[in-house]
Amino acid sequence: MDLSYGPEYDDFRQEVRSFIAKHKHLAPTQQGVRSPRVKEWQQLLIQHGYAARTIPTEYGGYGAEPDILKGRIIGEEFAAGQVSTGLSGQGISMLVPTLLELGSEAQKQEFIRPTLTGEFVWCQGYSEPNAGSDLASLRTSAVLDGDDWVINGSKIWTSTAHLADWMFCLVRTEPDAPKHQGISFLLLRMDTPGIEIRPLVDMTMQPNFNEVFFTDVRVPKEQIVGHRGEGWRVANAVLGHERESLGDPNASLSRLNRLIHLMQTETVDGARPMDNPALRDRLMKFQARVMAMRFNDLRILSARLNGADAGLARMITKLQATELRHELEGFAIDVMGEFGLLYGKHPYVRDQGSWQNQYMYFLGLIIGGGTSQIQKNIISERGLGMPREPKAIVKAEA
Amino acid sequence: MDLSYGPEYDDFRQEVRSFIAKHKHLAPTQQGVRSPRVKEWQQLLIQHGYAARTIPTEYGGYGAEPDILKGRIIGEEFAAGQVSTGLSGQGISMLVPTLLELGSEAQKQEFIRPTLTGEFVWCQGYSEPNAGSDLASLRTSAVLDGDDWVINGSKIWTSTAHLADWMFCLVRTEPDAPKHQGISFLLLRMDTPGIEIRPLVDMTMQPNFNEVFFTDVRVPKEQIVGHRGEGWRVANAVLGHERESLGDPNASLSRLNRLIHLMQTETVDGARPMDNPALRDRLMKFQARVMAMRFNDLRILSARLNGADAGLARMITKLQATELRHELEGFAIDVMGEFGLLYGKHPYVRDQGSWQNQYMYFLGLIIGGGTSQIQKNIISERGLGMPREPKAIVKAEA
Amino acid sequence: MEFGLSEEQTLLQETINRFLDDNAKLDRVRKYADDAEDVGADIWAGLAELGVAALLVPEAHGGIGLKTLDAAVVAECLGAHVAPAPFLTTAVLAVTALRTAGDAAQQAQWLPRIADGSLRVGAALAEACGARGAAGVTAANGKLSGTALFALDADADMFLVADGEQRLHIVARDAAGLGVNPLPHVDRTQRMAELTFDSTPAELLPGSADGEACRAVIDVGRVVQAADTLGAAQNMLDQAVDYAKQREQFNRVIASFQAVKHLCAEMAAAIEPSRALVWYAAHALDEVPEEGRLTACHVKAHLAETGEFVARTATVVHGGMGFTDLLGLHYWFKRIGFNRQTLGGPERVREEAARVQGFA
Amino acid sequence: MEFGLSEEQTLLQETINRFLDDNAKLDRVRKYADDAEDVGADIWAGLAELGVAALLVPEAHGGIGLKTLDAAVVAECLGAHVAPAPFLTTAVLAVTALRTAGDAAQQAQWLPRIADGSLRVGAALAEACGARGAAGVTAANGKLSGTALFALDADADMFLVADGEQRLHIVARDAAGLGVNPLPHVDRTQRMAELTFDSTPAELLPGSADGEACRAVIDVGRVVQAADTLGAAQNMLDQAVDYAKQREQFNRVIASFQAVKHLCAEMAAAIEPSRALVWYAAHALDEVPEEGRLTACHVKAHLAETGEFVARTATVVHGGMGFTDLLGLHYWFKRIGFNRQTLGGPERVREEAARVQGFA
Repeated sequence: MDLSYGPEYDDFRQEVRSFIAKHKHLAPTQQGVRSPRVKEWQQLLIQHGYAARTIPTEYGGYGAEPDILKGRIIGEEFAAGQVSTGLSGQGISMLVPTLLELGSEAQKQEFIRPTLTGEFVWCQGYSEPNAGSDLASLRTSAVLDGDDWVINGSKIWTSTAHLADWMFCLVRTEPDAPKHQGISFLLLRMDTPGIEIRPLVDMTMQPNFNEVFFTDVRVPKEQIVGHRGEGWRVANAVLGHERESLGDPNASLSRLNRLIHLMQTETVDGARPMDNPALRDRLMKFQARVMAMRFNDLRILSARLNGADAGLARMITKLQATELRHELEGFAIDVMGEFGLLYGKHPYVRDQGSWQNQYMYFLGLIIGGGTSQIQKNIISERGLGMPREPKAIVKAEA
Repeated sequence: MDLSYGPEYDDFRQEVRSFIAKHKHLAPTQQGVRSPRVKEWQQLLIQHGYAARTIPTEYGGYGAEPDILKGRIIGEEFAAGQVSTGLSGQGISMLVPTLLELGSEAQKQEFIRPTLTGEFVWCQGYSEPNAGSDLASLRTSAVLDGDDWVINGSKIWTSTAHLADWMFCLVRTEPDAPKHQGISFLLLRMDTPGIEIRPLVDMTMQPNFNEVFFTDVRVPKEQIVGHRGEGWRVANAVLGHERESLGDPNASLSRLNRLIHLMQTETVDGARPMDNPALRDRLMKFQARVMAMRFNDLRILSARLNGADAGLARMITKLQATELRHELEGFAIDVMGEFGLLYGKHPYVRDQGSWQNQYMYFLGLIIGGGTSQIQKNIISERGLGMPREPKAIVKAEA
Repeated sequence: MEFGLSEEQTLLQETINRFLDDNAKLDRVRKYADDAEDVGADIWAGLAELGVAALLVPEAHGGIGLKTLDAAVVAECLGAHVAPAPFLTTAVLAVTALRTAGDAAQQAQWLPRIADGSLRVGAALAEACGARGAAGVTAANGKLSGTALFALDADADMFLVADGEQRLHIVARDAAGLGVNPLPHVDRTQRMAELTFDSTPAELLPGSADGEACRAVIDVGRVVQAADTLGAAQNMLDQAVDYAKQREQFNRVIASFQAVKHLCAEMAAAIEPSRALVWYAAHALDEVPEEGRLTACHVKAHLAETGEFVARTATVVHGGMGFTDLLGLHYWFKRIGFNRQTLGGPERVREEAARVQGFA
Repeated sequence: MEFGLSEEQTLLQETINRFLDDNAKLDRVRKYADDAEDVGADIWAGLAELGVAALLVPEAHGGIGLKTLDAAVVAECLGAHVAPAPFLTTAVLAVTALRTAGDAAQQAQWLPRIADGSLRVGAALAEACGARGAAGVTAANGKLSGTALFALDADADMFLVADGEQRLHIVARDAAGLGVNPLPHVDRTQRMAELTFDSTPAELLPGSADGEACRAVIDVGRVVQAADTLGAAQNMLDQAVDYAKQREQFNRVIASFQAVKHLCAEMAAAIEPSRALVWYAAHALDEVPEEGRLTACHVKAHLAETGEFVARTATVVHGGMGFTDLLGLHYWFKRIGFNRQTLGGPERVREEAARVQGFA
């Protein structure tokens, strides 16, 4: 057990800190994918290797060797300095790695650099109203007509559709193939005629997502990544990564600390919630769970450093982390009582309503990206080697 | 809402109380199916209609009209007076109702009276090592050979096998029929050659159950109840009743009250557990659950009085009541700390070790009589109308 | 012996449900939720016409003179429909306060107007259930000063207000020095406001001097609110089961997956005993007074827990659709969340239950 | 950066597990459990030969001088095998006490004998973790009087005893006025006794005067005991999964039922973060002293909860076979239950965690 990063990394950490101290004044204070300040900041980060760090220089990245610890140090220091880590989003986190792995050289040349610089903003078109947990049953079709794919259907849960220049999406191109083999991975411009975007309000009452409808949308046939029918494999090349990112234990820790602050500052009948032993007992249970997930995360990190797979420790992360966060946020509402109900703009609202917001948002995350039920299937089948459910003979009676 | 039983029943309650006051000195203080005192007490109870109340006089019962409230009053008053309600056991609770409903006249004449008087003690032979939740897959076979059934196989969970004169059991008589239709319901003497009984120790370390092995056990062919292949239906005529009886809410209440006493009398560092707000909070949660189950039981009773089915309120009883009891007993162990671990004969053992014993025993009841998993299947399918699982095409890969 | 609803109560339930099915559909609820000017007058007027406002008002004052269990029946219907209606505040809390602590003149003045649906009364009792921060109201010479946070029904014509000694007062909405500041919160089907008092004229309910009336009002409020949660939870389960029977994934309706079935079974198993507890607690308040306060505490806390479990689980069964606004499932989720925190959160109420029994 | 076991620790784990696979099979455990005269000397001697007794003893005293994490590794193996062995008491609690609070002579006298497996030390610390009833020990003039309930390892050669001021003493088993009264309890793999003292000669560990040494001993005990629970829980999950893959009902192995799979997945999801917490808490005691006590409290309470959940759930997955003695699954169930209550139950330990942080 050695929790130090070693001298080389201590030096690197110092470098990062110096950079932040020196350039902090240039950092954007608000996210906004179109703001020049954000783009300039992103450019500066790439130059110094704090963004697009391991992307080859020929595609606009910094070209460093992958180094998990350096990546982590960058994240830690930028978080500690409360400084933006530059552009994020599904283009950078999902499409770029996908193209690097499976895109054609022309696609790499065309798409990676403008994505990294923020010129191309992307959204993801995977889920459909009838293809959620069972994503492979998606029905949006693309039919080759001359030199174009002609797309019809709809997508849901498309978070940045209204801001995006481009979409990467899964469509059914081989209707007669088995369902996983009939899918292709296409890239399309969001200003193509025939695309309609409708904001999708969720229980937080914010339009965090969109629905996107396609009517005879024509896309040049070369805008396919991989071959026809290979879309499922292309998409899955980077899907696993998304699930893990939902369970950031440092975010849980910072919420827990904020909650402790609340319990020491709010009062009920003149006493602090922290003075209530029943609430304190619940707090201690949460603290232990947050700790356990933090150390579980260190274990995963450590395995990755050794090129190993953390196995079950990794597989349970999404399930445990999202449920923990949902419950922790809900506990904070209990602590605050009626103050915990307040939501919207009002001076009495604690922490900008983030407790209610996150309580609901994390319920969404329990569901999204593989529901807890799907997670348990995965854990038991892949992690514990239990058999898949036998195939059904017939559709169940309704 | 009317929780009074009405004047007729108030009178009846007085009668029962008078009887108890007058005869209490005759009541046995220990259960023991062979003790003359127990049998005499049983006889006295039948004469007065406090046992075998609704069994026709021609079969040795008291012959009263069924009256759920009177039955309940008898139970309440005997419990309040801490007086034995006479013989119990699976012969009286399960076989007698089964014979009354589906037995031949000869069988009724032969078996009911001696069962009621305690001359015949019965055990039940349903479960097998490989037929638990899936009882209908039982394999113990009976083959007709001349005028006898010849039985081979084994039974498990046979609680009073070592005390019983007779067994009523399910055996497979039609090996080629669909599994529910190949079973017959037989009665057999436990002293028949070829029967071996082995005590089955459970996690409480007591031999609460037995295994029973049959090797070429010969049973006269007329000792079948119903026709060949009808055994599943015969057994199910009274099975439902057993499940409900596991969830006696008054027992939970009396355990809760005992626990409250403990929390007010034990001390830790000089303070009572009741003075610990975290434990008190847990206690209050249990009290609410116990209350809710008691009133749920009143609702079921009320429905039965009206000849109605309480539906979901009834179906959830076994699941909820066994889990509640297990958790309540476990909480008491937490309250007592190391005292809660003590088990066996020692002056320091609280309440004869009943908390540990019941903690484990109720875990057994969560499992037995239809595990919680099976209960949830039943609730969702029969109670909520959700479809059964589709049939599997093949056995799952191992 | 009859544990359950009488024929009259079942009829009442059917009547209210039918009215709400017609007049408080989800799109009507949405309209109320989205538009601050909509006070739901049509719904309340219709309910009042059916006798809902008059339910607990004695016949002598133009009411029907029914009991807490009847009010619980109505609340269950309202919760099931997430209906915006000042039932808890006007027809339950205010009526109970006036009956318990109002003098003859006060009763004669207000009860008939409540009964006919023309007077709507809010309730500022949060401080009596645990005063947050510096909130609190003092009374002197018929005037109130201070702040009552989290008053229920921001749109009321007058307010029932508990002061720091748990005496009850009636304050008109247009009283001098009264500020009514709406507080935005998650459950848009029930409106909450901060009330500020600056030597605001108020009428004391004289029978409330020892604080017992205030506690009795809270008791009945907790029971009726628990019934509202029960209705909301049952409806969420019903929606979840219906959705699971229609939604197909992996070529099966998801209702055929054991995991989904068991989630639904667990919800049912939580709800059924909760229903019995609601019925009994309501019954006990009127008929078994020695148990009334204890069961009122327990039903409040227990339904808060049942409600939370069902709200989460039913949403999960709905998958992504449960998280969106499309089906509006979140209105039930939030109603249950609101009921959990108001009139005393679960830890608080359990501690009261312990205190009632001399355990704390 | 390396969060996890080192190669040496993995090797240690394999060595101990192999030894226990061979020498502490379930039938050997049963023999110990059933026979009060069997003190498991063979198992302890074998473990001592592998260095287990000497693990935490400094090299200067004939030991190996390893750390808490190594002890946790061993405890996990012992828990997995429900092995009867005085590891926690002798090799962890007593060694820590002597190292922390013993003087040079005491260390020289006892540590080498512990290290070579010839001295077995029990631990009477229950009163320092919450004295039940009137139990308690007072010390005066080198003599102890009173009662220590729930001493761990009834078969020890001498006992580490905490007095009412949390000073630590060493008492020989044959000391005058010492009564050792075995207490029958559920977990027959670990023996517990009441110790009675009647002016019993005892040796004070001089470094324990301010009570800090006693608390340090309890800290390490809680961590190592949590590791024992972790091992037991992991083994129960493994057994459940294996059983489910073999057991057929309804023409399928029950491991193919979603309900069974999800129970197993939930166990795994509870165990994995618990393992990381055990490792960290063990590491912190030696290397991150400012966090050591807090994580020791949390790991004790958290593993108590994880253990309880897994013990119940794994038994349920086994169905009726889990309830019988046939597979012996209950030995694990009871070991987890024992570990939950000794050295501080979960509510108690959580309150200590709050106190460590100044929250209470």
